[in-house]
Amino acid sequence: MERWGASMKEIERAISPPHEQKKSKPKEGLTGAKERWTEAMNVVPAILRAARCEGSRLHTSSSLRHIQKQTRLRVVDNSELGKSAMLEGRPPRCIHVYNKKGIGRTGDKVLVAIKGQKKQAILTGCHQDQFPLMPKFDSNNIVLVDENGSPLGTRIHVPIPTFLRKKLTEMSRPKGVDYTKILAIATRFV
Amino acid sequence: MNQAEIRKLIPALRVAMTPKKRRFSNPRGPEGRLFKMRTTVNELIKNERMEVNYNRADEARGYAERLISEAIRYGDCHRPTMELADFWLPEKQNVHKLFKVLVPRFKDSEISYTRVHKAPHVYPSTLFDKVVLELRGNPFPPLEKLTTKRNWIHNILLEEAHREYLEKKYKQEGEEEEEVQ
Amino acid sequence: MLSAVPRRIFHTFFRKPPAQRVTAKVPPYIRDQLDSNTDNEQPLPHDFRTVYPEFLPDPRPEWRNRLRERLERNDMLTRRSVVAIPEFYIGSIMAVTVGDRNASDKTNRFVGICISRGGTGLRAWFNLRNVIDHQGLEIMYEMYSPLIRNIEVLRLEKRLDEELLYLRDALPEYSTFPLDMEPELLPEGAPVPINDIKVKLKPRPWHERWERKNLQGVQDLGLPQRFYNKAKLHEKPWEKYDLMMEYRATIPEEEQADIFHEIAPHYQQLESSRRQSKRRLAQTSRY
Amino acid sequence: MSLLSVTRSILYGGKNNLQKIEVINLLLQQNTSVLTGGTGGGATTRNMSRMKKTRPFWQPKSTRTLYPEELTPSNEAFGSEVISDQHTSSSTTSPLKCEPWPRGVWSEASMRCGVIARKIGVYPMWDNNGRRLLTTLLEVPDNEVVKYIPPEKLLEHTHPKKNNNTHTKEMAALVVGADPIDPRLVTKEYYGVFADSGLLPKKKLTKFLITPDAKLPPGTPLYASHYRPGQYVDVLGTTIDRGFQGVMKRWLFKGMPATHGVTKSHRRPGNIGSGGEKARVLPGQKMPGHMGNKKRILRGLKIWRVNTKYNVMWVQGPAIPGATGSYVYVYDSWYHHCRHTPDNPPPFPTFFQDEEEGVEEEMYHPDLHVFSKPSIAFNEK
Repeated sequence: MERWGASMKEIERAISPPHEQKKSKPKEGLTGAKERWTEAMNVVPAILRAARCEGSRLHTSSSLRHIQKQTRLRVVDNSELGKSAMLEGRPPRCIHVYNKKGIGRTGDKVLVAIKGQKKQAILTGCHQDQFPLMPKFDSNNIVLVDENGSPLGTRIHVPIPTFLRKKLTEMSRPKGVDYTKILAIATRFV
Repeated sequence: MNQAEIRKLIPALRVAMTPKKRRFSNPRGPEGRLFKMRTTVNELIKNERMEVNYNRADEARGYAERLISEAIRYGDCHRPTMELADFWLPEKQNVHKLFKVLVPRFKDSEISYTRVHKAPHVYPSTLFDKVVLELRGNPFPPLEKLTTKRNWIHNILLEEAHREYLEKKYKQEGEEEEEVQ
Repeated sequence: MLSAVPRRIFHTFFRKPPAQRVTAKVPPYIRDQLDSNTDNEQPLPHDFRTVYPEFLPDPRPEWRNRLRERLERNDMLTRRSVVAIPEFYIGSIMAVTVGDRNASDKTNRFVGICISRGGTGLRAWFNLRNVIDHQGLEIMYEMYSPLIRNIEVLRLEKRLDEELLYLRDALPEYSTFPLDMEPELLPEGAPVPINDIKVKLKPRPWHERWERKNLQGVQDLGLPQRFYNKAKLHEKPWEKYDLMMEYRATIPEEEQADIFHEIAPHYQQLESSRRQSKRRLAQTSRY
Repeated sequence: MSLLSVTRSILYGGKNNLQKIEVINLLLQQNTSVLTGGTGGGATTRNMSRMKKTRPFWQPKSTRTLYPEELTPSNEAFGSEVISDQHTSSSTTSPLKCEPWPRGVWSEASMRCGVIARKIGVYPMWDNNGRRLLTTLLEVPDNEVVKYIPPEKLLEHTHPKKNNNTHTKEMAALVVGADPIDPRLVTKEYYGVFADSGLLPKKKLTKFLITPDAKLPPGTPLYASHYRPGQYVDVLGTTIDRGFQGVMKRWLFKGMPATHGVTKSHRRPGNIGSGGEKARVLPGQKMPGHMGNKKRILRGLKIWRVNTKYNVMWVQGPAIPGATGSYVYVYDSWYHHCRHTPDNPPPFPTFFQDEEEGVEEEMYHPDLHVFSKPSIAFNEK
């Protein structure tokens, strides 16, 4: 971890939730390390997550890689909220899945806790094993949406499955929520 | 298991096998199970005939058959086969016996290399079925009595009946042909 | 005289033997009765089992049935006569086009490296992996699904390992392939090249404990010694001596020959389509 | 064969005792070797069961204890020759020993005969939308009608108090057998069942209840084409025997935690009831016990494809009870919405495949993707 210029303790403090940070006052010079750290996060987020898990010696995802409550997700649109949350190294957590099973699959709507706010989001890619012809992603991707189903961002910078065309159309209501705007801001379908 | 193993091409066993392996209890686990099998296979190659429990014999038989067929197929200049023989035959004179005696003996064999006979329970004994496991072509006297069954009364009578039956049949067929002509 | 016998032995001798569950044994394989002109029988090609592994049935005896396997092979051959399924291996780079009701032009093409392959008969499948827009993606395809329009092999090669699932934990450049990749040249009759590239993995945590898998195609994992010590404890070095375990996992040679004999009338067609796909590789890369 | 009976009479009932003793001595001499050839067997049978099996009147005991006959190979061949002469010669001339019976006409109240099938495996098929289906393959192995039991005869043998179909409705029955077996292996009584129809004895025998208009003469073969793609069937099979099992495997209970102070109760059921009024174990309480080896019926399964050459049908679903290779009984579905309608009557009383010409080898359901057709293409909408 030394290559990022931050010691393990500093990193842990940097990525710990805000109320814990208040208890121990951050020393001077940590801010520089934190910045460098967030920069690194921007480049290779996977390495950060790896470092965090190694640091805490705790695996929070189950072996089936279900998306359920407390699962950390990755925002893949360019909304300000999502971008800043990802850059700070505080990825949103799923706090509810809007289906009967409580396990999110591609195209399901979830409620996430992101930077102290509650936001709704659509799962655009899942890491767990998928049926044939359905792409399996390396991360659990979400696109933040508001109450009307419109995305908060203006662009999705990773591919999304074509299956969403059908699923989101089915989820939309004629005079209610309309999720199909997500399809319009996608850059690539697989 | 979702696909057959394709790394190796193995000739078919000439004996029936159980669909799953028998799990002999052993404190050393699966490794210890193989060591158990190894004792039996080694003794079989050495003595060519032995009396063992049925389950043990039936399981070890497959290993012995496979070992001999590997030896026949690849010979003693093949490193993996030599390693196999080295594992399965801890007494090293048996390795020589395998390649120098058993391979020539079974080279052109079309049938299995081993045989199993039911053995009696000798009082006092355990509950397990006893069998005699032997290599074919061993120097000992044969276990089954090679008596002809032809002179038994029911066979003589049946032979006579067969002759009568054929006579009757040919006669009938001849009559039918005549009728046709 | 009975008193001379130890009490334990006396009781065990007269007690009824325990009721055993007798499972039906698997009889030794008997070759199919071939046609009268056995001279025409072709020998089993050495690469039959590696090129067409799904033609060999699942070796689990409880699920075997000759008639079902034959019907399944007939269906596979029929499907192969419609859509050519080329020769490929783990590590080959492939492009698959499928019919997709939701795609804009109703077809969907994906390029990726084959990281795993499995299944027998009509259940055969393979997994492709690629990194698109810095996002790792994997898609599983069923080989005999009628949705598949076309399967191309863009680069025919093998790797050092039998499964490349560790690419999920490798740096993304090792599984990044351009979507407009051109098919690459392979000289006629040349053996399939083996790519001995060594992949660099990301730091832990990983999807699996790769240090326990005896991987050939990865660089030094750079773990502390205790990981290798633990891996050593989980090794099963005796398994390579377990001849019957090996046997139960395979289809015997004689049976493979029979399977080959059964599909031999179609084998020429299979081989010609296989050769054609290779030649097409050569032609397209010429200009 | 009369001489064989002479031998038997000498051995077991002959008048000349001296001769009898001599023969027995001879046999004993020959047979005294303790070690017998062939593979040893660990087979032991359970004789603890006190349940008496009552056999139905149409099905006598089929198996007998086999002992080494010690026949010479030529005499063995003689036996086979006699059997083949008796059975194949008659079948080449006419499969039926009797005159063809008048064939009934299908009405909505009719009940057809079923078939005995063998489960030979499961594999996927795809429908025209590319959706994957798992289908079970059922082979119909040499099914033939053995006997027709008219209603009055059936009524004699049914329990008068039991309220079954035979009392409310005029029902007959057809005894159907599958898979021929060597007659030397079965009892004389069992062989006698087949003697009238001139068939070889069958390995599997069963009775199908029918309405009298669906009757068939003995010797009529039944094929997989008795059913058509698109039809629905009920399949009765015996589930896989799993022996004595605990509640976690048998009833999918959750068990108890592995740690947190739990000792020796990780796979136990826990509480089985409360006290008070119901201080007893209520009937139907899920407990450990024997699992499997029970007859289970799966209803309303669609038939997707029928192969008339190998007599195989592809039936919806992977969950047909029984292991691969076990026998199952196939009936026309009993569900109302799965029954035949006058617009789409079934082949009645059965499909006479031998009399028809140009029977297709493969029959597919129109929704099923045929492998010889090109890949599925979705049109632009």
